[in-house]
Amino acid sequence: MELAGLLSYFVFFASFACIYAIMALGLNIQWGMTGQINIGVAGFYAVGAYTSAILTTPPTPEHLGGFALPVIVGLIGAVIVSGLLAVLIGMITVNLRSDYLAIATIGLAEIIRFLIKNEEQVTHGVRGIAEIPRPLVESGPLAGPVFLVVALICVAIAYFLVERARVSPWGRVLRAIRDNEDATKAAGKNVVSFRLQAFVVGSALMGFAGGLYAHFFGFISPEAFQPVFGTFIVWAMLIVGGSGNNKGALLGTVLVWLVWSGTEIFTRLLPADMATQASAARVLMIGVLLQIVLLTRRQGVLPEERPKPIPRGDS
Amino acid sequence: MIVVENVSKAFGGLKAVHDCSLEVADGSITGLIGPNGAGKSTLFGIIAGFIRPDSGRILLDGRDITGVKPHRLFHLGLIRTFQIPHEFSRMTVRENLMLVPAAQKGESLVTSWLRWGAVWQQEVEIADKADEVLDFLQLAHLADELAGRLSGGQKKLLDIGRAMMTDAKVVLLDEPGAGVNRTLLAQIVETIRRLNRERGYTFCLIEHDMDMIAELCDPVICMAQGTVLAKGTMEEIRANEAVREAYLGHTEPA
Amino acid sequence: MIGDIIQLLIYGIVTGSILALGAIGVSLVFSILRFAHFAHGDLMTVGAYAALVIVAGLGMPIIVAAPFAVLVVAVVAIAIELSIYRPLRESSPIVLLISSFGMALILRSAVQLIWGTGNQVYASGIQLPIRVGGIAIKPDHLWIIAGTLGLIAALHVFLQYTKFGKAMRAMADNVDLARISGIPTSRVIMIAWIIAGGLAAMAGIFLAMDTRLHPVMGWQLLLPVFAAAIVGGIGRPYGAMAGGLLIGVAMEMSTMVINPAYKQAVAFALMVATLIVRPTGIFRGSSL
Amino acid sequence: MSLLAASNIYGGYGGVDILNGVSLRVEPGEIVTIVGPNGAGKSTFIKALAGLVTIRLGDVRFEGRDITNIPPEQAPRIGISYVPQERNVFTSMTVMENLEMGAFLRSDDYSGQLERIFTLFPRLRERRSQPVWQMSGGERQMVAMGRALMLEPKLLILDEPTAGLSPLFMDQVFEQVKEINALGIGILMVEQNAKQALAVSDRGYVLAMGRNRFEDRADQMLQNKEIAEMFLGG
Amino acid sequence: ESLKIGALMPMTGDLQAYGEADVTGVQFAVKQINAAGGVNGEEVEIVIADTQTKPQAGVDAAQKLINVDGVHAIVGALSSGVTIPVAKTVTSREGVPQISNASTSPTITKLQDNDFLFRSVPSDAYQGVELAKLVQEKGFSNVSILYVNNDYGQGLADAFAEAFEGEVSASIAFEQGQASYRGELQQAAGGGAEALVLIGYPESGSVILRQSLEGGYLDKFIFTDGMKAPEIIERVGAQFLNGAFGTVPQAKDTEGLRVFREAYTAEYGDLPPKPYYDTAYDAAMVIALAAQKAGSSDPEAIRDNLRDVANAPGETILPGEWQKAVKLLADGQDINYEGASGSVDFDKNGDVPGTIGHWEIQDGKIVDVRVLN
Ligand SMILES: Nc1ncnc2c1ncn2[C@@H]1O[C@H](COP(=O)(O)OP(=O)(O)OP(=O)(O)O)[C@@H](O)[C@H]1O
Ligand SMILES: Nc1ncnc2c1ncn2[C@@H]1O[C@H](COP(=O)(O)OP(=O)(O)OP(=O)(O)O)[C@@H](O)[C@H]1O
Ligand SMILES: [Mg+2]
Ligand SMILES: [Mg+2]
Repeated sequence: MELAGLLSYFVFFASFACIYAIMALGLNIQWGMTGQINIGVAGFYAVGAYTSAILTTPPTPEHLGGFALPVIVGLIGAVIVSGLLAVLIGMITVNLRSDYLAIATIGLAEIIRFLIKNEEQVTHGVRGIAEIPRPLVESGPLAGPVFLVVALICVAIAYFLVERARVSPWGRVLRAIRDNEDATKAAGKNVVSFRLQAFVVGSALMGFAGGLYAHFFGFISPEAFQPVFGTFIVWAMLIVGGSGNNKGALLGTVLVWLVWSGTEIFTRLLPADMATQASAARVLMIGVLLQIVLLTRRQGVLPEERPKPIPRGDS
Repeated sequence: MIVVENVSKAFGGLKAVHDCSLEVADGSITGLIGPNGAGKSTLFGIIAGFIRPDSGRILLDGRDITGVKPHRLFHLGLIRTFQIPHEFSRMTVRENLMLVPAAQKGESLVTSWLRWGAVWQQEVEIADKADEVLDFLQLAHLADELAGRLSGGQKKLLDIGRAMMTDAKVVLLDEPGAGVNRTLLAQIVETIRRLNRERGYTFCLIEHDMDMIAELCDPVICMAQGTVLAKGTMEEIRANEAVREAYLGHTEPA
Repeated sequence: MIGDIIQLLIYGIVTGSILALGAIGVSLVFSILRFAHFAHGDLMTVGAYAALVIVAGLGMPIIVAAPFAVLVVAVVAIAIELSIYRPLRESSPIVLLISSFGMALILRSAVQLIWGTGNQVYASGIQLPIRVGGIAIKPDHLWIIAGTLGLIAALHVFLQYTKFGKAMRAMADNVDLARISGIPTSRVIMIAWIIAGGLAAMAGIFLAMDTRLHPVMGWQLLLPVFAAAIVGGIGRPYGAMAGGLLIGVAMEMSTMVINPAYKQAVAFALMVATLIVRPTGIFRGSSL
Repeated sequence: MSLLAASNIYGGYGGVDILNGVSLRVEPGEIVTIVGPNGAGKSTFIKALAGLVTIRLGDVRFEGRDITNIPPEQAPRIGISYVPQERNVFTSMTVMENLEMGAFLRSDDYSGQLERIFTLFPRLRERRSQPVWQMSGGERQMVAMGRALMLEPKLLILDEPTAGLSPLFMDQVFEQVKEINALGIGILMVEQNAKQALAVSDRGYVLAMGRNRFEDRADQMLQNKEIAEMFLGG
Repeated sequence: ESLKIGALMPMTGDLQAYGEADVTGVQFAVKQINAAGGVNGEEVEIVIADTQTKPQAGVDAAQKLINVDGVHAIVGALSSGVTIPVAKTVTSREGVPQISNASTSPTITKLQDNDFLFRSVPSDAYQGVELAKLVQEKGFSNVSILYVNNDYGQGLADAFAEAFEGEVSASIAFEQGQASYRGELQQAAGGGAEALVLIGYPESGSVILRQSLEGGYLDKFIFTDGMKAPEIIERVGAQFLNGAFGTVPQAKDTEGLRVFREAYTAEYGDLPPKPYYDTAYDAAMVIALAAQKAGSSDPEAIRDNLRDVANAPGETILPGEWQKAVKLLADGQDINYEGASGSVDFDKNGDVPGTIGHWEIQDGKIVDVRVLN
C-alpha cells in the first residue's frame, strides 16, 4: 500500500469511527445512563440510513421516493423518523424488565431488517439503494476528507449534547431510574416519560448515525444492518470504553474500531485464496480480543465518572 | 387529610386488605400497627398509588386520588418510604437527596442544553438544601459516599431525608424504626415530631416498636386481617383485648 | 388444503422440537446465571459439526455420533464457563451478554475455519418421504420428535425428583443465600451447563438432520429459541417445550398466509406480544 | 474450647477495611448479642464469619478448627447456620421450598424439625405453598429464620432476627432463641431491639466503628447507664 | 504507472463455487501478458477482493480496491446484485472501468453508469427466451419458478415468464442462506406444476433441491447458468438429478475458444465445469489491451479505448496473442479482440452479443449438449 493508499485508508477508517462514535454515544444514553438494554441498535441505524437515502437519492421507479433532497434534509429526516419509531417501540417496551427489553429490541430490529429486505417497493429489498449522495463533495480525492470533517463536527455536537445531558439533573433522574425504579416514582418522577425520552434521544442519535453511514458509503442494503455490524460492535465499543462515561464511549469506539480494521489489514496481507479462512480468522480474533478486554478491564478502560460535586460559595 | 373508604385488595384468593376504612387527620401523627401480614404495607401501596385497589376509594384533602400514579401524588404532597429501604445505591448520598425536589429546570433536556446557567444556579441551591438535611440526620460525613454502601439503618435515615427534601403534606413511613439503633431512633422520633410541629407535615407511620408509637402517635390504628381492628390513643389500644390477642401478646407490659 | 395444513403442522412440530431443546438451555442459563446467552445457537452448531466428524469421518450412524457431540458441547460449554463467564460473573449481566455474543462469534468462526463456509449434510442424497395419505413424512422427522420427547421427560425427572433441580432454582434466586445454605454453587452451575450444552448439541444435530449443516445454522435459530423461551416462561422446561412448539407451528403455518420470508418475524412478533401482554410468559415463568 | 473464637479481625469490601480488629467468642451453649450503632460493621463482621466477606487479617476458629475465610457453602457443613440481615429468603420460591433448601445438606428425615418450625411460626404452615415474594416483611423474616433452623446447627447466627416483627412474634422469637439454645446450640445475634435481646443473652458486645467497644455479661450491660444511654436507647 | 487490475470476486458466500475458477481466469490472462512483456513494458498486477456474494461487502471491497489499492480497472463482480451497486456507487462515480464477467441481469443494459460499466457476458434477456423455448421443446406446459431474490434472479424469472407459452403457476422469490425453503416449495408445488425452474446459486440451490425431493414437492428441475456446478449433484445425488437441464451463456465453437482451451488445459490440466472463467479471462485481456493502446494506466483512458480494441474493425487478436497485439498497436494499427467466450464486441451500453448453451445432467455429470440460437 502506498502512502496515498494509507492516507485514504485512514480517512475511511476515521469516518467510520465517527459514525460508530455517534451510535456509541446514543447507546450510552440508553444503557450507560438509564440501564436500558437495547440490542436493537441496528434497527434504528437502518431506519435512519434508509430514511436519509430515500430522501436524498435521485428519483427512481425502483423504490419509494428518490426525492433528491439535500443531504442535510435527509439527515434531519433520519433523526425524526428514527425518533418517531423509538417513541412507538418505546411505548410498548420501555416498561419491560431490562433483559426482556434486550430480547424484544433485538427481535424488533430483526423485524425491521426483514421488512427492509422484503418490502421492495419501499426499500428495493436486498438489492439495496445505490447512488446516495455524499455531503458537499461527491467523488474524487477530496470527497473522503471533506466527509471526515463533516463527521467530526457531528461527533462533537453529539458529544456536547450527550455529555450535557449526563451531568444535568435530567441525567441524574435517569441514573436514579437505573438504580431503583420504584423509589424514583416515589420521588415524584415520571419514570415512563424519562425512560422514553432517553430511549428516543438515544435512538434518534443512532438513526442520525445511520443517515451519515448512508451518505458515507453511498450504498445501503439490509446486510449492513446485521446484528454484528449494527449492534454488537457498538456494544463492544461502549463496554470496552466504559459505559456511563462519554469519553469512554469515544475511546472505546476508537479502540474497537482499530482492532476491527486492524484485523482487516492483516487479512488483506494474506493470499487471496485464503480469503475464506481469513475472514473467519478475523472474526475469531475480534472475539478473542473482546474477551481479553472484558476479562482484564471489567469496568471498561474509563470507568463511569460521577458528575462533579457542586462547587459552593462557602464550604 | 387522607380518607380511606372501604378499600379492598385481594391477591389471588388472599384478601390482603378487606373493606378497610380509616382516616388520617390533618396535622396528626397517626400510627398504624398490626400483626405481620395484616395488610399495612399493602394499604400504603394503595394510598401511594403503587397498587390499584379492587374496590373502594382514597381521598386526599377531599379529592379522589384512587388510581392516581405515584409521581402525580408526589406533586400533590403525598410521599412514602419503603419498608425495605429503596435507596439509589450507585448514587452518592447527596445525589439521593438532590434528586428529589420537584420542578427542577434541568430535568428538561432542552433547558439543560440551552440554558445551563439557570440549571446550574438551581443545582447549587438544591445541593445546599441537601447538605442541611444531611447535617440534620448526622449523615454529613457520608455525603459523597455511594448510598449502596450505607448500613441498613443509615439507609432508613436517608429515606426520611428524601421526604425532607420537599414540601410534603403527608408522609407515609413504613417501619422507619426497623433495624435502626435505638439511640438513633430517638433522633428519628425527634425529627418526625419537629417536622410535624414546625413544618406542619402530617405523618402516618407503620411501626412495630411500641415505645416509638406510644411516644409519637395519636391516634393509633390497629389493623388485622386487612381491616381496622381498633382505633384510639395508645392507652386505649393497649387496653384492647383483641389487640393484645392478635398483636401485642400478653407479655407486653401494660 | 387440509393436507397442506397437516403437512405444515408436522413441520411446525419438528421445528418446535428443535426450538424447545434450545429454549430449555437458554432458559436454564438465564435463570441461574442471569444473562441471555447469545452463544447458545452456536453451541448448537458446534454440536451438529461434532457429530459430523463421527458420521462423515468414521462412517458411524448418528445415534453413535450424538453422545459424542453431547460430550463435546458440554465440555466446550464448561470450558467457556470456567475461562470466561465465571471470571466475569461479578460484572453486570450485560457484560456477560456481550461476552457471550463475542463467544458466539468465536465459535462460529472456529467452525468456519475447521469445516469451511459451505453447506454440508450428514448423508448426501435424499431420504425419500413416507407417504401417508397426501402427507409426506420424512423418517428423520419421527426421530427428531421422539428424541425431543425423551430428552424432555428425562430432564423433567431430573429437575423434579432431585435436590439439584431445586438447588438450581434457589441459586437462580439468591446466590449468596444458596451458598450459605450449603448448596455447592459451582457444581450446580456445571450441571446446568452440561444440561444446556447437551440439549443444544441435540438441537443442533436435529436441525442438521432436518435441513443442513452450515456455520450460521444455530445463530439463525437463536432468536426463535429466545422467543420460545420467553413465550414459554423463563425457567420452566415444560414451558420452553410448549413455547417451542407454539413458535415452531406458528412459524411454519404462517407461510400459508404471508410471505415465507417473514417466518422469523412471526416468531419475534409472538414473543413481543407475549412480553407485552404477559411478561412472565404464557406459562408463568418466575418473576425474579 | 470456645465454640467460636474470632480474634483481631480486619477486613471489608475490597476498599478500606470496615472491620478494624474485632474479637469475639461464643462459648458452647451461650447466647451472645452484638449491639452497636448503624454502620458499625456488625453485619460485616457476621458476613466475615460466614465467609461472605474476606478477612484480611486475624483468624476465626470454630471448635478449635481454623475456619478463616471459609467458603460460604462449607459453613453449614460444619454446623454454622446464618440468617442475613437483608435478602435472606429465596423470593421466587415457596415457603416450603425455602425450608427444603435450608435442609439441603440433610439426607435424614427432617419432618420433626419441620413440625417444630411450623409450631413456632404457624403462619408458615398456613402459607407453605405461597411464593415468598408475595409475603409481608414480617412473614419473610419468619421464613428466613425457619430456613436457617432446618439444619439444626451447632451455632446459629442471626442478623437482626426481629427487625420488622410484630411485638408478639418478637417475644416469641426470643423465646424460641432460648429454646433452641436450651438444646445446646450456641447463638450469636445482632440486635437493635437491644434490651430484649440482652435480656435473653449470656453476654453482650458493643461494636462501634469496626472495633470492640465494650463487652460484658448481659445483665451487667443492661445496668450500665453509660452504655445504655449511648447504645441501647436510654 | 504499472497497470493494476482489481478482481472483485465471491471468495465466500453463495457464489463461492465460482470465485476461484473465475479468479484463475483473470490470473491466466495476466500470466500470459506478463510472460509476453507486460503492459506498456511493465508487469500487470492483480488485487483480489472478496465480495462475499453480498452487495454491501462488494461495495466496500470495490471502494477499497480503488481508494486504497489504487486499481485502474475492475473485473467483476459476479452476481448482478453486487455488480449494480458497485457500478452505481463506486466505479461510475470514481471513474474506473468495470467489466463484469458474469452479471447477466437485463437491468444492467440500461444502467446509468457514465459508461464505466461493461460486461463480457450476454444479457439474460436472451437466456430467458432461450430457456423458455427449451422448456417447451421438452414438453412441459406448467412450471413454477423459484428465483433468488436479486437482480439476477428477478431478471431471468421475468424474461422466462414473458417468453414461456405454457402456464407459470407460481413465481416466487427466495432469500439466500435460509435453513428451510419448505414454505416456498409448498407454494411452488401448489398449482399443479410439472417441474421447478430454479434460478439460483449452488449453495441455497442444493438445499432447495433436497427439500423439494424430501418433502415430496417437485422432482423435475430446470436450471439456469447459476446452478451449473457439479456441487449440486454431489449433494443431492445423481439419481435424482439425471435428466435435469438448463441453459448457460456459451460461446460458439470459434477459433478463439479453441486456442484458449488449448492454452488453458496446457497450463492447468482440466477445464472447470463452471461458467465464467472464460469471460473473466476476456475481461482482463481487453482491459490490458486498452491500457496498452492508451499508453497509460489512467482509468478513463482505458475506458475510452475499450471499444477500440475489442470491436471491429481491426486486425483480429486471439487469446494469447499479446505480442502480436503490442506490435500492431505500436504500429498504430487498429485491432479487434476475438476472445475465449466470443467476439467481445461492446455495444453502446457496454453489452456484448452472445449465444446460449443447453446443458444437462447425465449419469451424474454435467454435459454441454449444444449451443442454442
Ligand atoms: N404482591 C402480592 N401478591 C400476593 N400476596 C401479597 C402480595 N403483597 C402482599 N401480599 C400478602 O398480603 C398480606 C398483607 O401484606 P402486607 O405487606 O401489607 O403486610 P404488613 O401488614 O405490611 O405486614 P408486616 O408488618 O409484616 O410488614 C400478606 O399476607 C402478604 O402475604
Ligand atoms: N456491600 C458493601 N460494599 C461496600 N461497603 C459496604 C457494603 N455493605 C456495608 N458497607 C459499609 O460497611 C459499613 C458497615 O456496614 P454494616 O452493614 O456492617 O453495618 P451494621 O453495623 O450492620 O449496621 P446496621 O445496624 O445499620 O445494619 C457501612 O458504613 C457501609 O458503608
Ligand atoms: Mg409491611
Ligand atoms: Mg447490619
